[in-house]
Amino acid sequence: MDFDFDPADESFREEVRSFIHDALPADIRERNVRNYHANRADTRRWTTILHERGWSAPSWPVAKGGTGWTPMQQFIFDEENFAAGAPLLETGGLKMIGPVIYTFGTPAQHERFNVPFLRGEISWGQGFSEPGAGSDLASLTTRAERQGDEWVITGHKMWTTNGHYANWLYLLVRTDPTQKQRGLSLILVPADAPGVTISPIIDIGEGHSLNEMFFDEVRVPAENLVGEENKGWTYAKFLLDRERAFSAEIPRNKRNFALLKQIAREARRGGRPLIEDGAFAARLAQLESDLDGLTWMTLRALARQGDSSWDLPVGSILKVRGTELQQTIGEMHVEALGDRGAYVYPEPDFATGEHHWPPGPDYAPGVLADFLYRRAVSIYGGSNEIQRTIIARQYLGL
Amino acid sequence: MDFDFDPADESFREEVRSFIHDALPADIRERNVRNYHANRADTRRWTTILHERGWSAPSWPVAKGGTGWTPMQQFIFDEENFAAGAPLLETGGLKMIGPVIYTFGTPAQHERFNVPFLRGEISWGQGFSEPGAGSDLASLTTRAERQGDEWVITGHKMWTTNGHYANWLYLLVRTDPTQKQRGLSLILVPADAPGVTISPIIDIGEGHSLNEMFFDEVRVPAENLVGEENKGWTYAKFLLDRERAFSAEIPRNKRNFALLKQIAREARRGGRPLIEDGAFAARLAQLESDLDGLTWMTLRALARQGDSSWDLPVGSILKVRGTELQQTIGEMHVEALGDRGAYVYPEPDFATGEHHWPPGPDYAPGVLADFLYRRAVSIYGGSNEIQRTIIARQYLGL
Amino acid sequence: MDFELNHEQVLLQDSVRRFVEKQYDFDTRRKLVREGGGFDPKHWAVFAELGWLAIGLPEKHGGLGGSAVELAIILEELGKGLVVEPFLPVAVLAAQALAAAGVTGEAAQVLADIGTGAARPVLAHGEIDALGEIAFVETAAVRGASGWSLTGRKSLVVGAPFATHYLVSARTSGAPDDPQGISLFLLQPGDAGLERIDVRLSDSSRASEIVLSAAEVPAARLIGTEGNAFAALAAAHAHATTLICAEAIGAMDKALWITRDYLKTRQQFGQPIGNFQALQHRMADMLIELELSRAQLFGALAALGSAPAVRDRAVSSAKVQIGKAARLVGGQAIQLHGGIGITEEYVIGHYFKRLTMINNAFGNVGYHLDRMSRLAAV
Amino acid sequence: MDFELNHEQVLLQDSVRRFVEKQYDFDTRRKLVREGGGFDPKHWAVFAELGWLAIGLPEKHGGLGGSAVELAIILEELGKGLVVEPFLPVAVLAAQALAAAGVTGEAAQVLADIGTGAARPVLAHGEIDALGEIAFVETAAVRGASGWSLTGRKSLVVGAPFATHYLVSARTSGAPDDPQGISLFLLQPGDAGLERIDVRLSDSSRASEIVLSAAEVPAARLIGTEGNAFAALAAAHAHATTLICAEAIGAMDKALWITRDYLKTRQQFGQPIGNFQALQHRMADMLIELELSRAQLFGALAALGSAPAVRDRAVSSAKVQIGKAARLVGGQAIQLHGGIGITEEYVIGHYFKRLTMINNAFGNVGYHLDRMSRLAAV
Repeated sequence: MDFDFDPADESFREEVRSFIHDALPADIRERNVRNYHANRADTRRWTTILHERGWSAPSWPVAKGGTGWTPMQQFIFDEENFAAGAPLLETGGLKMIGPVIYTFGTPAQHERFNVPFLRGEISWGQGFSEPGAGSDLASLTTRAERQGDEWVITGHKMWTTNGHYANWLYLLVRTDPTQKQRGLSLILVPADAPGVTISPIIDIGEGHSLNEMFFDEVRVPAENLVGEENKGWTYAKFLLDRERAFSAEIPRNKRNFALLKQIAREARRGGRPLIEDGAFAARLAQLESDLDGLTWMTLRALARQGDSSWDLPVGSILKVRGTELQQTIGEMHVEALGDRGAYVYPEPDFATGEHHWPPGPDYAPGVLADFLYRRAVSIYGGSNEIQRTIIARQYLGL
Repeated sequence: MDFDFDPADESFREEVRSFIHDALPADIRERNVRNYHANRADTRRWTTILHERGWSAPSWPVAKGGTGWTPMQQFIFDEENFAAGAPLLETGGLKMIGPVIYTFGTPAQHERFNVPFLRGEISWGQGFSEPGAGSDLASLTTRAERQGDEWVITGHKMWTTNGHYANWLYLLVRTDPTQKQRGLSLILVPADAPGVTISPIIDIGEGHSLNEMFFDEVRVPAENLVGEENKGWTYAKFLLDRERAFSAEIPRNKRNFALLKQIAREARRGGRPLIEDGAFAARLAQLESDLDGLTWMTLRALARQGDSSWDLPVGSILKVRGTELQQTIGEMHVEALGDRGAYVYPEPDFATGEHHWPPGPDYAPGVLADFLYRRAVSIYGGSNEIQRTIIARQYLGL
Repeated sequence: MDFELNHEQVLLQDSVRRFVEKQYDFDTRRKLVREGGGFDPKHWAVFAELGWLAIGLPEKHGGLGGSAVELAIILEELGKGLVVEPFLPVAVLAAQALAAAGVTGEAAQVLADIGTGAARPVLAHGEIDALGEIAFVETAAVRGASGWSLTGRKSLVVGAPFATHYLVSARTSGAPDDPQGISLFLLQPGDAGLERIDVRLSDSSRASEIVLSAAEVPAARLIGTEGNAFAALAAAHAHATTLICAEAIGAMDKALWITRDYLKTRQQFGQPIGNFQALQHRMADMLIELELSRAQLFGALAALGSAPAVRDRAVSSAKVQIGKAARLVGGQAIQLHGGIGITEEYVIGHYFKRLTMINNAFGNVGYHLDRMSRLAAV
Repeated sequence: MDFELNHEQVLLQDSVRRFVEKQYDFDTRRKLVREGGGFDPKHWAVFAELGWLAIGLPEKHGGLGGSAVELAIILEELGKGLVVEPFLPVAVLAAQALAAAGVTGEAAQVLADIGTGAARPVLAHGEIDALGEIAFVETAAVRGASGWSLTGRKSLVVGAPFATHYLVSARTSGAPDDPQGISLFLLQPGDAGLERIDVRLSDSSRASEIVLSAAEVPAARLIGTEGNAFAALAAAHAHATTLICAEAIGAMDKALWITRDYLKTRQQFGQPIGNFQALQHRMADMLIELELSRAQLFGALAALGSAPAVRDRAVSSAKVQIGKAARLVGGQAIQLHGGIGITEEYVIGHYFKRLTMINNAFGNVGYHLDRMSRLAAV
């Protein structure tokens, strides 16, 4: 056992921090640090900037155009990127369909999709969930039927993050109706294909990141199948396992906790700093402890990334507690903002930068919208109830 | 709606308080205020004293030798009795089998058992649970077979509170093996009958209140059956419903909360009074709020006692939260006692009054033992898990 | 002690319930908050017509002299419907402040006019650095030749965009957190030196920040006596805090049963998800919190007429419970719904938003725990 | 960064595990605490023989110079077995206090003798009114002709009934909570003016209160330099607090799996109760708390060599987590067992008792949250 940070990692952190500090456009930072939903133009610009530095795919191997970084380096990059207020890189392409393509797809698919993606040119939308299949993906009903050298797709997908920005979609569709999980395949669909309709889902934070997608006999060429037919479930699961160390969203929790401390230092109750209230300070300290635990568990998971002999359900643990922590911090943001915690600060017009905000401290806009939207984090990606069942059944053998 | 306390109730409270103040022997008080397990001699003496005042059965009608008090008066009596450090009256005879006998039994049974009970002469032991049937009473296996004009009983009962003091036992036994709940009957058994063995169960607080009982072909006369054969379950349930308003144990929670505040005022952390610590004070205030909620819900339930049209699962709610509160207060007792919270203060010898206690403040002895024993309260009488299921299924219709 | 509604109270409950069910369905409300600015004069007219606005007013001021129990009945039903019009700010908070301040003249007329709907005063008292502390007032009133000059800022004045009058608290003496030295003034929209910045709130209701820049107030518009407004403010807050608890109970009750119904119909893994024991127990916990909240509401209602220390302890205790419950019931109502729960289109998220706002209104859980400690230490 | 045990560490773990499994089953332990007074010299001889007592001592004092990681491995396994002999008080707390104080002469010999088992010193530092605050010392040492005179009372000196020496902290200057002015003295059983009142603890281990009534201590028995013991005490407490976390992890781990096995066998309502989803989710929460505790242990171990403020923040953070986890895992282990769980005969309640004691040892959750706040404010 050895708990010292590698000095090389520390200098890597300095390098990343310094690059982001210099390279991140101020207007992008200003928008993203507020936790409003990411905007495609910002993500694209930032991806392009990172691509010039060779950093647009931190989790990919060098041979595939990535950085070849260790899991720890990826984590450090994520922390620094988020802390600086840079947009998150696109999860769908970077961590989901991109690696599936270079691992299980054809070289031609990699050239066609991944290489432009690295330059920021492709935005992916994920089509997994359906109205009748939230946590229960095995019961997906969106069908893809093979007709000649085409797939014909009909169905209804839900909760597609940034679907309205997507130019390509990757869908988990049923290709064998006689099977459950083993009847699903991954198919790529152009967002502008005839028969595709993408409609916004506005969340309770009044933001638009989610979408639903309707497929009405949408036709795509046979070569848009990724990997083998009926193996879509296997690919999806393979990727989720790879990402388990990142499930607690430490970068987000850290930045939000820092914001909470800032608010608590500036907020007053009866004229006295809120942070000097013993009970409030104890709640802050409790969150700090929670964050420490999740951080060290994340570090441990990073050190064992790729070790399939390690059966601890670390992804489920980090997901459950990481999302709970996000929600608690958000609640306390709103609480500590006091009267201003009730005000709606609408998302600015990203094109013009204009906004119409009620009075309040500089850090207020974005807090409420984020707090409300983040009720979703304990639901999506396998609800926390599903995660607890996984822990109990698969690990504890109950 | 009218939330004023009835002035008559207030003067009743004064009358009770003053009587107990004058009548309660100091040595009984000293032992009982510490929350060690009750002692038969104390309970008997106190019952006799109350009997002389006509108060030994606060929940019984006058015609049966009780006080005829309203539910509110019964509650007030319980509060004052507990607050003063008087022993609890025997639940088994007072609230369980006694009322079953006078409601469903024969007048002869009432004369034989209840009348001496009112004078403190009978101590009852309950035989419901079994090793294989804790929460699942429908699966009881202790058998009573009719042979001529006798019942022959064989089986194993668990968790009999004060069974070691009992001179009579009331058992829920299987008289019809082809039925579940509807095959159970209530039968009375002398504790000294041949074939009865009563063994102590020592709890983790090192106290002895619980017992297990073995029945090896124990023979009792047929007339020891209470009410009708195979209706035992109905009688047991009937009584539990009657007692629902008392499920939060408000008198105990109030006295224990008062003790917690006393400890917190006297305890020091780094030389400063613990109660001045903001976070600790907030936890105390939270308990006070919890206690208020349970108290007002109890008052509401008292006002509607006997109203079977009221389907709110108030007994389950009070049981779940009342027991959780007991456990939290106990935890904080031990925590606030600090170093002395770890010391074992053994139960005194009740016969001689002798004890061998390590150093500590006057209020320390009894705290740890009670804290440990009270892990049981969320388990017995239908575990809190069972109560939640009852709420969800029976009231919420899930 | 009697926990049941009497005949008149049942009739009142029925009338509010009917209004909510017939005239305030979710689509109507959505339209109102999107296009109607969050206030429908027709609704207010109904409130007046059915006597709800007058019910809490003293008889000598033209009211019906009802108790807080009647107001609680109304608020619980309004809570079920997520009614956004400022009933509580006007008919409870401002009305109680006026009644407790012992008004005469113009202010007395305003009080009386609440009942008919002709006046809609709101209390402009809270300030950003108060965070629930009623005695904290930094807005200053300086005596001038013919009256007072007020300077300061009031935040989260709910209902102010629709108000006819503002009851503004300002300090005429003392330190910022001194209960002594607070006075109350009657102002109106359009008064010189008064700026109103309207804001939309997360529950879709409307409020304003009110900025006073040497606003001139004639001497006659001092309400009650100089420097002695704290008692009236505290009484008004005790009422409003209690009654927002009643509203929360209505909202929680509705959210709970909507969720129950959803659990019985939503299918996953081949069965209604309400079959899953972990969800059943969650629902049981929600019911427990709701019913304990109701119990605490009774406690607070019982204490409203008591001495301030007794009253405030009971009110804080109730608000603590309601805050805890609101968090659990609101949060879990969304969680148990899954994805649909976080959409603006669907009703359940709006209960969550209203419950979150109630939790932070009139002092959050932390404030009230602290106040309970302080009252216990006395 | 490497979270895996190396070869030597695996061997060490195996040896402690074997001892616990073969020589410390529950019946043996029960006999030991009932009839053996809670200390078996044969066990201590095993600890010495296998090098566990020497592992944490500096090499210059005859130790093996192992790190806290090795001690954590030992403590976790001892925690699984609920070992009651005072390994932690002697081989960690007292040993680290001596090592950090920079001992010479007699005290150095005591330190060296820990490793062989010849000496069993315990630290007599805590006082009733400290409740975790390390700097709080009211016991006074007054300088006399040939040395010092100590008066005061030390509480919960775990292992003192079996100790060969007492390292007594006393104030030679300063206010009761001043980190400056605390000195450390070496005393022994039988010293004049020293009274030991032995007590049995709820986890069946033994401790004493030590009452000092003008106890005369020769000048040579001052350990380190006058008034400067705080740093050593703080370092020793950081180690002991971290390592009691390791012990708690062992105890929680064992309690969790015992409960898991019980759930798979105990039948109610016609099936193993482990089938019930609400219980499954409870078990999942227990595992989550356990694994977060383990993660925090790593954090505390990593920080033991850092500057005091960094070290203490990490240690407090770990102790907060372990306290929260101990409460949940210990309490639910009993709850999920049902009635059997509260019997003295059965093992699970003893895990609960030990975990409760650990939660309150070296500062409870409230103390450590407060310390985190203070350290964050610096």
